[in-house]
Amino acid sequence: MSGDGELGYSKNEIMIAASARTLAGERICFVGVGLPNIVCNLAQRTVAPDLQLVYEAGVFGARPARLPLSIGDPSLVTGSTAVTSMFELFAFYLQAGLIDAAFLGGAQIDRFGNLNTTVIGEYRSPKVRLPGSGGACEIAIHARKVLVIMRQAQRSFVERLHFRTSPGHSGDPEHDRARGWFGSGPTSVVTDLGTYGFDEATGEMTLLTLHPGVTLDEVRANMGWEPKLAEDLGETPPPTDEELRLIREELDPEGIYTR
Amino acid sequence: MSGDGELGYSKNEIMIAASARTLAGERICFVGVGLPNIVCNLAQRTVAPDLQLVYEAGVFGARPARLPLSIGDPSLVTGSTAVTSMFELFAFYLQAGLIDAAFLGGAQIDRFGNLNTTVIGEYRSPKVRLPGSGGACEIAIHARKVLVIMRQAQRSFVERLHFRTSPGHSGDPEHDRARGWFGSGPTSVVTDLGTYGFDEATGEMTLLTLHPGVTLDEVRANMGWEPKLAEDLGETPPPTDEELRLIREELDPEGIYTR
Amino acid sequence: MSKVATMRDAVAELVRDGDTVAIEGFTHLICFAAGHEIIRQRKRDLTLCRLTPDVIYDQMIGAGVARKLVFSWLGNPGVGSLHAVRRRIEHADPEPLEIEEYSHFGMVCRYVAGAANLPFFPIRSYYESDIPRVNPNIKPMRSPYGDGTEVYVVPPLRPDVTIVHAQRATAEGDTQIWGLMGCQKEAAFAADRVIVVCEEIVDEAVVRRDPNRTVLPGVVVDAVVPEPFGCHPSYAQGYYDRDNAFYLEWENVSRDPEALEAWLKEWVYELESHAEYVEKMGAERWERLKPGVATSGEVNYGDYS
Amino acid sequence: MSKVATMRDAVAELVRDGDTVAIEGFTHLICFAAGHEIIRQRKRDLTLCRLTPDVIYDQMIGAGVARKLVFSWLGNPGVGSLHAVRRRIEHADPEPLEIEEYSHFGMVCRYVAGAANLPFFPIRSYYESDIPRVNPNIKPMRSPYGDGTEVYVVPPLRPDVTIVHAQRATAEGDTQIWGLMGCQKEAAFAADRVIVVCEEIVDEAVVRRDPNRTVLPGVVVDAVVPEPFGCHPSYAQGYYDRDNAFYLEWENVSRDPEALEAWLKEWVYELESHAEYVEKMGAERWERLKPGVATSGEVNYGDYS
Repeated sequence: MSGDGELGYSKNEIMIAASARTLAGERICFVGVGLPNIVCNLAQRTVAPDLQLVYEAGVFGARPARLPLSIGDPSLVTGSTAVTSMFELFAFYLQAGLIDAAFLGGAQIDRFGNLNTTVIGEYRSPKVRLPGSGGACEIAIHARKVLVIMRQAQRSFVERLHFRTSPGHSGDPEHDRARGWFGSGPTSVVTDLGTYGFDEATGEMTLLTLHPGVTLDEVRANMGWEPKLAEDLGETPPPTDEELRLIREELDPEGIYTR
Repeated sequence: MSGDGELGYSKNEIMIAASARTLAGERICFVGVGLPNIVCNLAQRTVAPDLQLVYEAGVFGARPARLPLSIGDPSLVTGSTAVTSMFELFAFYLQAGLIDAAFLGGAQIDRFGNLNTTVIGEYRSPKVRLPGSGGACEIAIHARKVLVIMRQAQRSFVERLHFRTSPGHSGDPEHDRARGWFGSGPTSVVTDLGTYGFDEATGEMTLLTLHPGVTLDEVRANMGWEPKLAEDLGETPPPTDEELRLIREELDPEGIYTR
Repeated sequence: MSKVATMRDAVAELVRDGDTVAIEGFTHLICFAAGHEIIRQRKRDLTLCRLTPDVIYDQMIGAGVARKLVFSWLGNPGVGSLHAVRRRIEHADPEPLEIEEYSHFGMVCRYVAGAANLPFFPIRSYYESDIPRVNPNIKPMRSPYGDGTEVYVVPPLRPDVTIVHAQRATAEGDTQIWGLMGCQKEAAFAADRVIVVCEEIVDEAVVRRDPNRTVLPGVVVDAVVPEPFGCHPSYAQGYYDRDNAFYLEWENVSRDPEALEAWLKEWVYELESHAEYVEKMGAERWERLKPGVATSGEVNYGDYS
Repeated sequence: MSKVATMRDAVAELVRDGDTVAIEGFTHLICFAAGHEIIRQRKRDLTLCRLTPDVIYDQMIGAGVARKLVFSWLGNPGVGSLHAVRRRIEHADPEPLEIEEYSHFGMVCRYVAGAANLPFFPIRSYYESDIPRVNPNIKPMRSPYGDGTEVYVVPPLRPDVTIVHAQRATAEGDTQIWGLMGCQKEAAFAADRVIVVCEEIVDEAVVRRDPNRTVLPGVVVDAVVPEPFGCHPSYAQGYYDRDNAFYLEWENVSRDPEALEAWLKEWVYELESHAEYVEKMGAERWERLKPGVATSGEVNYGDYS
């Protein structure tokens, strides 16, 4: 298994496990494509057995019998509680504030959790054209908690986004409260190096834990600004045997996302 | 059978038969409660076998196995082509211009086909509180042809409505064309005394035929303005034996609407 | 967590004096049983919302539970008037009734706006009608795009409580309806609290076999009340027919305040529950209203495990 | 009147150079067969609309049928990029591609506005995002009601042609879908012309047994094309699975213009029809993609004759 090393798990595996734990106690989660898909399915099998999985494709209460390889996989539909049109899902569920938590990622994030999934370079003459918003812009505004999962690097944790696809915190908490959105902005960022929260007073991303074996220097070397540190900076608990078993045997037996 | 007299049919029966014939060749008809219900079901069995019956309750392509006694009768649903939410029926079918013809009636009509189904007297201190618009206001605006069916009397065919619930012609055809509505205003009025069309140049209601045995004086005695007459004023063909058989044996065997 | 409750408990806990209440269902699935319980518990000062206030709202308004009515078509469908409502509007008898009226599509769009958390909803209606003149909540608005099309907008309607009736629901509130859908889904999503009344409580597996039939997930439902025949004299597709005779008879009851009071006494106040109403109506009536069988056929969702 | 047509005839007659074309279906029921026929007939200057331009639009845009793309998420879902599309956007290679982009909900609301004949549709999104800055069609609007809430509005989208795939349809075009509904209904009602492609043509009686499953009545449909496996490598719930291997393999095809050209030659230009594509893919593949049985169960609509 690549990236496994002496720790017994890969970088993606600790990201998945740490993210899944942030869902403890949540009820209704909007699931994204890729890693978040595995994270939510893991959480449903561990810390949040009552978690209702909602997919923007129009599925509520999915109980996929296999790892869904797309957010519209047929296994999400068979055995689910409800299938809705996308209009209803976005209007009556998301825009109406029913979604407790949602995952987002991006090519770039700034220190206030604003995300770029649109373009690297200039919009009209892009260096790299990224997928665009999808539902991210409305998820960022309406989901009560936004959980970010992405790999960390100088080019992705940036001082200035090339494009703001989805709004995070503004840096002015008073302004943020006056927005009147259901969304409170990103509450958690999990990377391959550590986990972050956001400072309540300033809305700034704050390093909470380092993954086992990761140094603060590695973190600094992989982000575009000097990170704010939690006073009680700790270590991320490694994935448990049960988490690893679920990931490897049930959720992603072919290792498509996790190796 | 009351109202039958020597003619062999009731006033409602000739209204129903004459109205049904106005649907010849129409494809998609919005059906209202009461008499229009029977009219449309008769037309489907006679002059318009391909007529799709649409009910505002959310039914498209109804094939009722009995006379539906309400516009939401369960027999409208069983065996129909499609059931939709009311939002979709009003938005995607009616407001989008898919409805060819629709029936309206009212407590008052004026010479330009404007209708009052809201109130007799002052709105805030009514003499008689009527049902209100229901879907009539949007039907009047969007259905390509509006067919009116109502009994004629001084108090119902009035010079001035107490309340305009549903717009008809304005009296200024240039204004009417500039509205940009799918609806062209009422195209036909069938009463217990005769049938009317609307003058293309002025939008004014015009008497086309008198029912057998009805005189022009009776018509004049039962409307609030001097009626405009068609140059070739004729007589309404009486209900055929087959029309009467369908009405009496299949559509309204208990005579609820037709006697 | 089961949300199953008796009608008495659901109404006692979730419907409060002064609330804005919507009992929706367009001709189909009108929950008379809930209306009767609201009367029985003598709720007061309600604002009642419904596209078509029909016999159930005549009963409720006649019984004095409401101070205001929000609606689009007021009548006993296919029969005539709601005389108790008319007495209050025409003669303030026994007291005034405030009204706020729209068209059907206007009411539907108000629920959609409420369900979708929109501050207004655009509609192509009301042109050259007197309705906006008597209801200033219906406002004209110009499209910001080139052609400057004029529409009207209506405000969101967000009931404190919406009550819907369904053929079946799970104990958790996952709700399935077939036949006419009206605007129950929109009215329920728009509400702060939702009571689902149903003909049958079914196992979760029944719902999960056909998720496309689900109109409400349990997460928006506060109470699930099993109440067979709870829509009488309205109907539940596939379960019982509309009782047209009742609608016809209502005309005479409604016309006479004393007859109305006597009806309420006999059929609501002196009964403890809808189950007693069902028993009192008699088995013969339910037999008469029972439809034949016309099944939907099955589709295959596919097993993708 | 039957509207059954071959894909060749339907596309030849109903898709015209310069048209605005939407092939909708969100991960489910994406009609690849129609896209291939549009490529095969060398249509040009299309404006292609779709929430998620995925592999089919990469194929179409790589083949040169389009001059503009209207979308909300551009990628090979779960895999990576659409390289043919990116080459045109990033390097105008071999020619520029105009783009107009929204969010998912913005695109959905554009179809709803198109279907409902509304001049604009309000949406609570785009706040503090750069998207409206690069798309002036997304405009701010203030609610006319008291609190002055700000929303954005999007304009209606009215395709010249919408193509949807369904599990089954009648020869007249009455169309039923189960599983994910996406925004096919809205996109079809919004369009001037509609092509329904289906796995099976069924008798009218099948549709009329379960009218709540109908998404489109034949009256809005111009052609009905029976085309089994017409969604491959996408899927049809209950009929065949998503072919993930194909999506993964596409990454390498799409990266290399010559490989893409070779793929189009082998799988589109040199075949006469989708039936040949199905045969060429081989029976083993279809066997592998076949799901097990998970039936919906039946409901009773009731016989009210």
